[in-house]
Amino acid sequence: MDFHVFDIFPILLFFVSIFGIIISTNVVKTIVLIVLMQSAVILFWLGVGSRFGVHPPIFEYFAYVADPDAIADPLPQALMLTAIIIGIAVTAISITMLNSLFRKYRTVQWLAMHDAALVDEQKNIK
Amino acid sequence: MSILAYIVMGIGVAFMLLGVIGIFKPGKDFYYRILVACKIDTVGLLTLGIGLAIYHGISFFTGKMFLIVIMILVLNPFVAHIVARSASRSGYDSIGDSTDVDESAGEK
Amino acid sequence: MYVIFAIMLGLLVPYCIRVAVGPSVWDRLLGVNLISSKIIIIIILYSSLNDLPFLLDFAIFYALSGFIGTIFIALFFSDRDTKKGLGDRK
Amino acid sequence: MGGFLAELLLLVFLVLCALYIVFSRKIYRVIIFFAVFSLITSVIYLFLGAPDVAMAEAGISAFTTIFFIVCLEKYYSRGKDGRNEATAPVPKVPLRVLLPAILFVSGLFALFILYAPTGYPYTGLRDQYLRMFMRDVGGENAVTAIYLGYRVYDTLFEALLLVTAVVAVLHLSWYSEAAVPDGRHSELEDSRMAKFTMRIVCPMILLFGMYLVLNGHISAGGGFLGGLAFALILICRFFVVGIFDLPIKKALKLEEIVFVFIVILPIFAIFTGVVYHFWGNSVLFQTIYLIAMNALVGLKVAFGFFVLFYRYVAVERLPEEDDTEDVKEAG
Repeated sequence: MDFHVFDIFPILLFFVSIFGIIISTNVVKTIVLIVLMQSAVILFWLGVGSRFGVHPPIFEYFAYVADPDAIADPLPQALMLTAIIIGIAVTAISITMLNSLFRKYRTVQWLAMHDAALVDEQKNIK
Repeated sequence: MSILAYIVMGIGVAFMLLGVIGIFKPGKDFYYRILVACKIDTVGLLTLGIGLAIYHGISFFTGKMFLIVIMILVLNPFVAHIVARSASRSGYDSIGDSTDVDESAGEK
Repeated sequence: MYVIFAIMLGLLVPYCIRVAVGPSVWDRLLGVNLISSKIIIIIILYSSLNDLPFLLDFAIFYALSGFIGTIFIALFFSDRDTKKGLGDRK
Repeated sequence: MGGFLAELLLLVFLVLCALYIVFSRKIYRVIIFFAVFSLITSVIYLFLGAPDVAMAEAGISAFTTIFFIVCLEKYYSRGKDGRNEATAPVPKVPLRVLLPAILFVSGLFALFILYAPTGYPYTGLRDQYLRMFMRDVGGENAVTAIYLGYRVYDTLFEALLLVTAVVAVLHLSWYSEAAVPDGRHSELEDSRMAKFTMRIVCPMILLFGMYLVLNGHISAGGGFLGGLAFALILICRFFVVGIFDLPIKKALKLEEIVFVFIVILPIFAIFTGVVYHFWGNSVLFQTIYLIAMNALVGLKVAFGFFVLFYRYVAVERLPEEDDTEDVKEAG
């Protein structure tokens, strides 16, 4: 079958997440959608040239496979393994920064935070 | 032997399909749903595991799979217990009416 | 065996509907629990079909890590009015 | 054909979950659907022949869900003037703004679809790695061979990034001294069922984590996943034991020490070539190197997630609106 779903759906997921980031009003939702974007990228890299039911790159299971296209590519897998761990580090730092913001402004809505920041600025000017 | 395995696995699948009726039966409350769904789910998984064990005979696969089945046998009722306990502690005891605790949970 | 695999994949649909429409948050958690146990069965069947027994490691890891998130959400919603934090019960 | 349908079903699930998340108005629904999203994603990774990535996603998703739900727990009722902060109203954007935005995004999407690679981009690296990794690095798992052998710089910088993240979290977050007496206990502390279950599950997780670390170079698994399993034990401990004064600073110190060892070991083993000069491609040495690196990475990830989890869930409390002054800076 020529139609390859992994060319289309991860990109669709990525743009749905971007659309969500544009219209989201809550900071937590924004962080969740950033994690979704990262998942879409990982899915894209794992899905390039791969298909359902390929053999994992472990010697015991690909040693007797004749067709080299039936073995998964190990390089994107290793890269994505590190990308996932980096992703949770980024998430943790984002949530910590959100807590600091909440402690200062007592809100997690983007617009209310913007208004509070404007009020602070005017106080400083006076 | 494999016919017997398929029969046992079919029984497990039948249990799970009955569980779907359980969680969508109208006019029932949450406690009914969690009682039916989690019991039938656990039993269905156990039966499916037995069927797969008969299918594969005594092998590495069967031993490892029984480890998983035992773990699910411990963990699945535990999660159901925690969820039901959480609902009960929050005072969610509406029977069939449309008291939406969901909406008020985040309000306070 | 393929038929059972397909049925298990199809069973994800009603459970996802239960998660989406469930009138209370605990219905949603019930749906999450059911989805995670179905996915464990899907992994077992997949490894049985393709003759890859080491994938059962993944099933074990999945079973051990999947329940923790559900329990945390349940704890967050339990006893909502009388306490302030996750563990602040007097 | 059947595999194609299964893929299609799961991917459609993913997109529907993402749409639900985008248009949902309550944050806890977003988090529950995020949990479902992670569950389905890890299965798709498995079907694509990537068991290591799938396991990492399954373990990480538990942590991410916990972080989000604890973050929600911190602010849900503490907004200014008792406002409910757990909502995310979808804004009413006027059509003259929305239409160009949608057109722009769909144009980008079309461009991506048009220029995305439609076949396998052959570089020769895959065959090279698959043919040579057992001689060059050792082990039987090509993924482990790549991230501990061919591309060990990636692992080093990723470990550095995790240390940086933990230090940043420790020094950016706050805790109030009054909130950490021994009076805080877990919700499930008086539940005998929780105690019984954890008594069965915790040794199993420990054993399984050791199995993953020691077996990581032969089968799927490795340092990251073993470390995640070790960190899951600490969460299970949180369920039943409650929280007391935990040595978070000592864990951070230990993590830094382990990180130094992670840097030193490849320098001696790979970069300088000393070992290769004396022993050649000896299988014994290669196996020792892989197991040692896996164990070190596992310990480091376990300490890192220990600090992150207890920092968020146990210690950090945002103060009430009045007692802002009581808060001490961590450090």
